[in-house]
Amino acid sequence: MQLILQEAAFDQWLQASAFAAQINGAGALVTFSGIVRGDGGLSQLEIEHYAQMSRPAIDAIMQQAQARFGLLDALVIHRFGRLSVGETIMMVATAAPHRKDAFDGAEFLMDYLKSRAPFWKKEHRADGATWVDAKAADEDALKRW
Amino acid sequence: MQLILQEAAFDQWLQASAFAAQINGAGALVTFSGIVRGDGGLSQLEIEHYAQMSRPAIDAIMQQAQARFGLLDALVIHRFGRLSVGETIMMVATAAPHRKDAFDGAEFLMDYLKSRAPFWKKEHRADGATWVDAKAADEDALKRW
Amino acid sequence: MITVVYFAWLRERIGQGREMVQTQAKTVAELVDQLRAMDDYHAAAFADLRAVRVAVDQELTDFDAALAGAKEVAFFPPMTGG
Amino acid sequence: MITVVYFAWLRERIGQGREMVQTQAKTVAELVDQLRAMDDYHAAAFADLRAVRVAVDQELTDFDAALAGAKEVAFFPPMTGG
Repeated sequence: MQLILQEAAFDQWLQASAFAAQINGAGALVTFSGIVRGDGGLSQLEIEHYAQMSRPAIDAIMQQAQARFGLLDALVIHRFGRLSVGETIMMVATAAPHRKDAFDGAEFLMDYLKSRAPFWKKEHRADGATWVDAKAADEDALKRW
Repeated sequence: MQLILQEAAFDQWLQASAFAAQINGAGALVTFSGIVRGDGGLSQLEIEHYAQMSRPAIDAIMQQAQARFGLLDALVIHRFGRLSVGETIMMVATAAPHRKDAFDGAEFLMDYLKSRAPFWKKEHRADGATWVDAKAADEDALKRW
Repeated sequence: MITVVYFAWLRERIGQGREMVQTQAKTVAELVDQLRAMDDYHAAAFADLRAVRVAVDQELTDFDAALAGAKEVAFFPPMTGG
Repeated sequence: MITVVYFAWLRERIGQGREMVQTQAKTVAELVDQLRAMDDYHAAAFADLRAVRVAVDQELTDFDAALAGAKEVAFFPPMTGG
């Protein structure tokens, strides 16, 4: 499994391709990418993280996902710093023998990254900047696991 | 929305990249790829389809998915003919403003492609060839939608 | 005249993928009865209808479906796409 | 001495991301009481604990958690990763 936390942009499809190339026995690959949307005049998205905690926290989430869904492999890449509209914030990739586990593994990773990885988003607009509030729906999403 | 049915191999990450590049306003992209596994000594997977029906059937499934999950776009590529172990059989890509719709759209497409698109798989092994039986679990998967 | 097409093991059991059939059948079920009577291969293919799916003019339907105006009827096992 | 770190709007409200605090607090809740008493900025940041999450030595925990042996306590709003 691989976890990359970086400020720099990355090519998600190059990363997905490299991830896929080194796996044996997968019948199903799922990728998710999160992208900065320009809703409501957003100009930049600032992402802060707790560097000493984000790596161990996400490592633990990935290990849980692997054990629970029998993933053959998983990849998480998450950026921090300032991102522009259209840029890729993060990606997840999972590989499993069958489709349900690959999908569930990717959704589990996303649900936990949303609410349990120490990242915070601030939306910058022409008229100021506001921290993104955590959504009740994101907390609720954890209950199905 | 784009549907490609072909015998030739395709580069799923190049296709995903082109799909992603032409979308505006997406916050979430999901891809799924199905790959030939070499379980139980499988040497080749033969895929037969009902060419006059597969395009309209999948088109209808894609339109349902788009309407139901508010997809900004979707892509389905499905091969037919003889494939070797490790080759990509098919892929699905979805784009939506938020992650849940992108995931649900991709899973809906996969569940319907499994049981409602006129494709049949035959597994070739050293000792003969057998048609793949439809799984009860795949039929059950449709019930959640 | 109606075109009848077969896929996967139905095609193999019947020995051909397509045939033209002169029929007065009003429903798919009546057409199946007529096909079964043609020879042992057809009879074997249609021995257990629980394992057979049908499309009329490229639309999935069931054995009760009417054939009025239909041009092509397809028989095949449960699909295994994806 | 314990290192206290703040993120997102807690960091902004307090005006710094990290401080060293001399404390005898036995739990996170006792540490919060001490921090609140330091100045108006701290008091404002900890005004509503329902909006605050805590990690002790990089592990998520709750306000009842013991501080024995802890090196770093982090306060931050509910996370918005992904």
